[in-house]
Amino acid sequence: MNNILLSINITLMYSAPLILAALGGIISERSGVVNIGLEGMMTIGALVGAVIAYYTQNPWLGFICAGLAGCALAFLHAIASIKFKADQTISGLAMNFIGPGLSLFICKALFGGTNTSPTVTNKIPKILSWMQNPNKNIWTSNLNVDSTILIALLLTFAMWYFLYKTKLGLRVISVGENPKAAATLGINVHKVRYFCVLASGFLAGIGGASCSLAIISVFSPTVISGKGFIALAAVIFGKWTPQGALGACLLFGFAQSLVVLLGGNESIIPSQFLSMLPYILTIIVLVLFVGKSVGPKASGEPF
Amino acid sequence: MNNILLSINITLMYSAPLILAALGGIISERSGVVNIGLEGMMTIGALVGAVIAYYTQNPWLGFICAGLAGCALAFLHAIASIKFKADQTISGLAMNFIGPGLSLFICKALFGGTNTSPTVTNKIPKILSWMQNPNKNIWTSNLNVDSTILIALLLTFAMWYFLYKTKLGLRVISVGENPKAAATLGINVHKVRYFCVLASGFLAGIGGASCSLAIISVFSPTVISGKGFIALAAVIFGKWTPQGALGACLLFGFAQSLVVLLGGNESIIPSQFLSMLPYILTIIVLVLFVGKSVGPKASGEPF
Amino acid sequence: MSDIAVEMKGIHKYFGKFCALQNVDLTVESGTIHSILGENGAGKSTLMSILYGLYKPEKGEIFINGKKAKIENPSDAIKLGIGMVHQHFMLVENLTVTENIILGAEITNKFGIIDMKRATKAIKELSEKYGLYVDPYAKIEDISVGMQQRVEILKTLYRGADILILDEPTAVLTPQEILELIDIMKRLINDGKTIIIITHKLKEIKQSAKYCTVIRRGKLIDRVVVDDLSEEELASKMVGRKVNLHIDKTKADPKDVIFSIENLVVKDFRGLEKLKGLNLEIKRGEIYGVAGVDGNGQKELIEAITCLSKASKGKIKINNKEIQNTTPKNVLESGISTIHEDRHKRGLILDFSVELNSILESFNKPQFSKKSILNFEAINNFAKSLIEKFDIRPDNCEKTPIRALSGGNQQKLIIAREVFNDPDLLIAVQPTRGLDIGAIEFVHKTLVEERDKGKAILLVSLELDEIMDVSDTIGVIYDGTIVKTLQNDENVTEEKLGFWMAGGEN
Amino acid sequence: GNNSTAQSNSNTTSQVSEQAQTNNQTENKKVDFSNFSTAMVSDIGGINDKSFNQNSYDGFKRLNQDTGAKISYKESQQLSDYKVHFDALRDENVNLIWGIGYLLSSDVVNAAAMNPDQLYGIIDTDLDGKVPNNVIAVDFEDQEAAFLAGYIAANVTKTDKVGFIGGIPGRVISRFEYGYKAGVDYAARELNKKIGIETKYINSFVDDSMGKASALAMYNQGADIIYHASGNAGQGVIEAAKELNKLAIGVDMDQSYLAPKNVLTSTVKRTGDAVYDASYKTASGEHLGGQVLRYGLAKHGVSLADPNENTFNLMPKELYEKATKDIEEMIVSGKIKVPKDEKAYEKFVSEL
Ligand SMILES: Nc1ncnc2c1ncn2[C@@H]1O[C@H](COP(=O)(O)OP(=O)(O)OP(=O)(O)O)[C@@H](O)[C@H]1O
Ligand SMILES: Nc1ncnc2c1ncn2[C@@H]1O[C@H](COP(=O)(O)OP(=O)(O)OP(=O)(O)O)[C@@H](O)[C@H]1O
Ligand SMILES: [Mg+2]
Ligand SMILES: [Mg+2]
Repeated sequence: MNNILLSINITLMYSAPLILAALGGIISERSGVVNIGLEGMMTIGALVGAVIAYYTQNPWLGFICAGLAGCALAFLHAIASIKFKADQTISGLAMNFIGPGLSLFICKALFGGTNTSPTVTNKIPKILSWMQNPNKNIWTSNLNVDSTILIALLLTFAMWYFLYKTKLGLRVISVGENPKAAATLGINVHKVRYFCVLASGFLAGIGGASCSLAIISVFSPTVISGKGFIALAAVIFGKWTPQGALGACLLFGFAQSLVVLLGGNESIIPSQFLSMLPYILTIIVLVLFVGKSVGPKASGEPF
Repeated sequence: MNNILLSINITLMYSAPLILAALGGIISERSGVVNIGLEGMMTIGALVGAVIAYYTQNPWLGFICAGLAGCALAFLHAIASIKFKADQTISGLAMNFIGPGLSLFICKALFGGTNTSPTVTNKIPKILSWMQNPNKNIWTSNLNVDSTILIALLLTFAMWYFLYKTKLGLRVISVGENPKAAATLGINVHKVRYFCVLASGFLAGIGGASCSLAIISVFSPTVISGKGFIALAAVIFGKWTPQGALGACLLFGFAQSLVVLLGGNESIIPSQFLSMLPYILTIIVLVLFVGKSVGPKASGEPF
Repeated sequence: MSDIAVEMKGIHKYFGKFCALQNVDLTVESGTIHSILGENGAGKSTLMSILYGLYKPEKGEIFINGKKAKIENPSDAIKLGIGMVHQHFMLVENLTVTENIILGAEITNKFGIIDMKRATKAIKELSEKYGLYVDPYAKIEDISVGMQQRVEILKTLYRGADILILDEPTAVLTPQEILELIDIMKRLINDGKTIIIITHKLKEIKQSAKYCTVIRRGKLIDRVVVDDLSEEELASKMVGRKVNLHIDKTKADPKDVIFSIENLVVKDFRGLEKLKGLNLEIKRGEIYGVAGVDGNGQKELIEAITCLSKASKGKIKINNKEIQNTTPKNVLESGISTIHEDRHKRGLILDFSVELNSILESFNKPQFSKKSILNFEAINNFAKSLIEKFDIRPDNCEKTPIRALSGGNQQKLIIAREVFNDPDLLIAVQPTRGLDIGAIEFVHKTLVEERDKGKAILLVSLELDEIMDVSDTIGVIYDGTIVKTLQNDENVTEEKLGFWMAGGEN
Repeated sequence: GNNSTAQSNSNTTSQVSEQAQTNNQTENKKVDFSNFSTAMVSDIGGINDKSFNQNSYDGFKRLNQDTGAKISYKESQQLSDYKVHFDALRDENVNLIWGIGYLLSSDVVNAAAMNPDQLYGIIDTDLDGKVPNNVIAVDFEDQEAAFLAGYIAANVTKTDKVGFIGGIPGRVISRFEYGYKAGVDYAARELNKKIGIETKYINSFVDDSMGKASALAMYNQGADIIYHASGNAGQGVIEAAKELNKLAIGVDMDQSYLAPKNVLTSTVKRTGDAVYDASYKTASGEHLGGQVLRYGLAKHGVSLADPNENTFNLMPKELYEKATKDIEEMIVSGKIKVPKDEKAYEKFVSEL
């Protein structure tokens, strides 16, 4: 029982940043701009979040600023891929080099040459932080997840509502499916795409900050290490829908929790093997259930 | 003068694995199968190359086996994306997780749990290795590059000739551009794509081996660390042509050599900044000169 | 001349549960042109795809030149001397003409290296023999649609085809190119080839074919000798009821000028002038038809009006309001609705449901969204009303993706949507391209109805018949200007229009 | 404050550690800690990384053999695993939980704050001196071993030019850089000549091509010995030495296996000894929480690699012995104060 709770706790912990970044991936790709640069935007978000929270002692301010930092990087991507119509894959890749490079540079400039930030004392609170001592009780202690997971769940719902129930959402989808048609119908394709790419950067940024302000409480260059790519996989895996990506992220987080719970000295399965489990699981589910891809038609096409 | 030679030496050293992997990317994408999994295929190639060369003392055998190992991983990708029509991006991403995971697993299984292989004593010879002592003279010492660079250059030419002058090359291009059209002319689209993806794995595999058997002479989990992604960028940057990708790889290698030659104690430019130079240079050239992407039309579309 | 080149017997084909072909027979005598006629979605392309090995029938036999044939893939068909020119061209756009033709049957030396010289020579010989002029070195993306079609035909001849299948070859051609194509077909017949042609244009069937097989909803209706029937008789066989090939309409009652273009200049991306000071005026209650050969500025004219491209000079006015160089949205709001030429590219989002497609232009209206939240009930009701009023089939299709509708029904939805906007000016560009006769009748009828309600209508078409049938006023466009404007009455003949369209003076 | 406490303990601990190592033969296993249990959370490399984690776990195993203490470990695959492992260990009734590597420091500190009754240890950082009461911080005087490396390099160089290649610049790598430089300068003064030092940072701990390229450039510019502190990227440095038949000095562990004829020596960090020592003392009832235990040459926390069959072909035996005896003694006794950052280094040079 305790193990089940712990496993839920770990699953949620792992999924929160993935969900946030995946939502970013969804909104960008839904508008027709491939965003491979999630990883880089998450990294800069992780740095800026930690830095601001460290200086101001306000984790929420750090969280928001992380989103803005992600936006800033996304703006570069938007300029390159929307205005200059550069190849979106390569521009996204460039973000993945620039994001971590810049983060490291800023980190060193601020903290006397070290590549990790000082520890943030005021991290993002857990959901049960109003309770006296939630850690005392093994139940509450395991249910006491980061508030970022709550935010991620709320934003998933919001994104679903936005895409399928609002005017702007309809425009986003139509721009991603057939930008020419959208343009003839009076929609400003470039404006919609800029908006979506920036939103994507914001979401990836707070996804990054939820690593450096909730899961751990420092920035270090390896804090993201691949989460952006996993989020990207979740986007595709979830067929470009918020609910699908949520499922994919949770599945992935769950596989990770299995790795952690099964691993250790007495485990019969070698840990390298265990650590491949999430990916193997992912590809199996992919091949078995997902079948043909159904991405936005105009994804990747400049307009 | 000496610096120029050195810069050529470093440029070539950096580019060799990139060129090989980029050629792999080209043949796969030209046939319409996106291969983001280059990184993973390079890693398994680097491992198998080092292992076989270590046990047999024959670096060339290791080199070939590395190619075959890349093939094996590519076969998974081919099955997923051609037979099961899975999303190619996600299947490629999965390769990038499976490749390194599997490599580490094999390495640990073979070498008593360590994650680096023993040093390979017989590495791939340098081009001037027939000379008495090429290192004596600073000229010959700097011109004495790895034979892998020679192989990379030859294969670039071969790929160009293959794509543009041969029957099979014409079929590859047509399958990547318009698989339906090719099919109506009696071309077996699936067969062509299998062939190309396997060839892609082979090239990425030997690209990986050229890291672990020429640049250094051990396998370690970090030996590839991003080269596959840079090769991918070079494919796009070089507009999916062998000669273009060659240019992109050389440009990248050259930028790296600048970083080495400009850095040092007396350098005025901070080293963090210098190390971002190759990526910044690449994206600037991209935005200025390349403009709209011109990838194969059916790239990424299952058939 | 009586031996049989192709015989298909009792063909059944199912797509899932849907029966696309039911017990269809086809007999084609060698050395003849045989036409296949049928509505959109009748199963013509499917039947031909079976003959070419692209689909496998559930039941049925095929005989080629009297011998039972097993055709499992295109290679088998090619070996049996069958060649097919597909409805949507099967060309690799960034390869050259030669490369496209030899693809899959390359001329090589013994090392697999392509011998371009020999290949080019072979193609030149072929193209001279049949008068199919092409530039072997040109890239497909750089040549005209007509030339692309010749490449497609050459592709089949190069493989030694004796039986040629042409699936709607004329849908994308200009009148001139159609005449040339008919010429070429006759030359091929004289050379002993057999041709099966699918077309919706009865005139072409009358001009070229000897026999005609009529299919309706997957069933064989009749096999007739073309010369025995009139166009009207053919049409009613196909649709299953009597159709009017020529629209009944009353004389126009034009009122004040509502839309005008003054001295419009538009440049293309290279900076060349494509419109060179074009003028036109359209009145309420009139259909203004723009006649012209493709490429004389029609595309640029429409894009300039709808603000999809920039006008470098001149004015475009509706209701005395200038709209040039604003936004597509402004154009819409100023009272102009457009039925675009390529419905897949411009008008529809194929994976959206019918109901979403029906409100793409109007989801801003308070009726469909409040505080930027969409009102799905209203949207659904609206789509239902359009489906009913415009007889969009199948019924109750408002939730299905529009991709699944036939071309005719897609077009109906677009027209319904644009008409619903209640515009002052309705622009219709090639509104009947690729549609069957029943659908064409409907489109034309709707245009006239809208005119009678007092709308101005701008009709752009490459089909002279359509222009002469429907319009009240005709403007001939040539080289970027309207060179001639005239009332559409008995004095207007095809010859006269053709003369002006080709740049003749007066 | 912490510093002096750690210092005062120093003599006794080094004896314990050395004793423990020889215990196996002498069979005088008097101690019995079978009620004591300790666990470690490894860094991403895993417990067979041929480096810190493996070294630490070896220390664990020795502890188990010598005392019967219960040992266990958790391997991490990514940063976010640390926290999870600490959470899981909390429920397992372990007396002392170790985090191996400075990357785990914030997780150790957080876990310590959440569980005030649980004792933790962290390897390879002094936590900036802010050590919670239930955490033992173990830090290493890397500069001391680097000094010996510099001393040897200066004595072996034939070109009077040596090099240093660092990974990502930072406080820890600075120790290696300035310790090494000080050693070179010290020897140069002894030899009464000028020896140039080239420095390059490659901004990566993994890019072995960059390591190799930088080394090629340095060797080209006349350096004949390069010391690297650049993680896996250093494999490239050693490869360059091998190809050009020059010399390199390894770091963290004995790297001579990479190129036996070209690795002059290595500076090693004996995390296992430190883990052994601190655990042993805790089990014996000492309270080390809140302290920084500094292991330098003195407590055998860092040292030069033991000589192998090639060592004395590459340098005279006397040199190695002089470095590991005389010089080491001077450092241990405080006669030589090895600098660990730029400021201290400048002071060191000016006082030479
Ligand atoms: N691949 C397919 N899968 C499912 N249904 C199909 C497929 N191809 C065709 N159909 C169905 O078969 C029917 C016949 O299609 P076909 O393309 O043969 O029509 P057609 O007579 O060529 O029409 P058109 O004049 O529009 O070209 C259509 O109603 C369509 O719904
Ligand atoms: N692969 C397919 N899967 C499902 N339905 C298909 C497929 N291909 C064609 N169809 C259906 O077949 C029908 C006929 O399509 P087809 O493309 O032959 O001509 P069309 O849509 O009638 O229009 P047009 O004449 O303008 O090409 C349509 O209902 C279309 O949706
Ligand atoms: Mg059709
Ligand atoms: Mg058809």
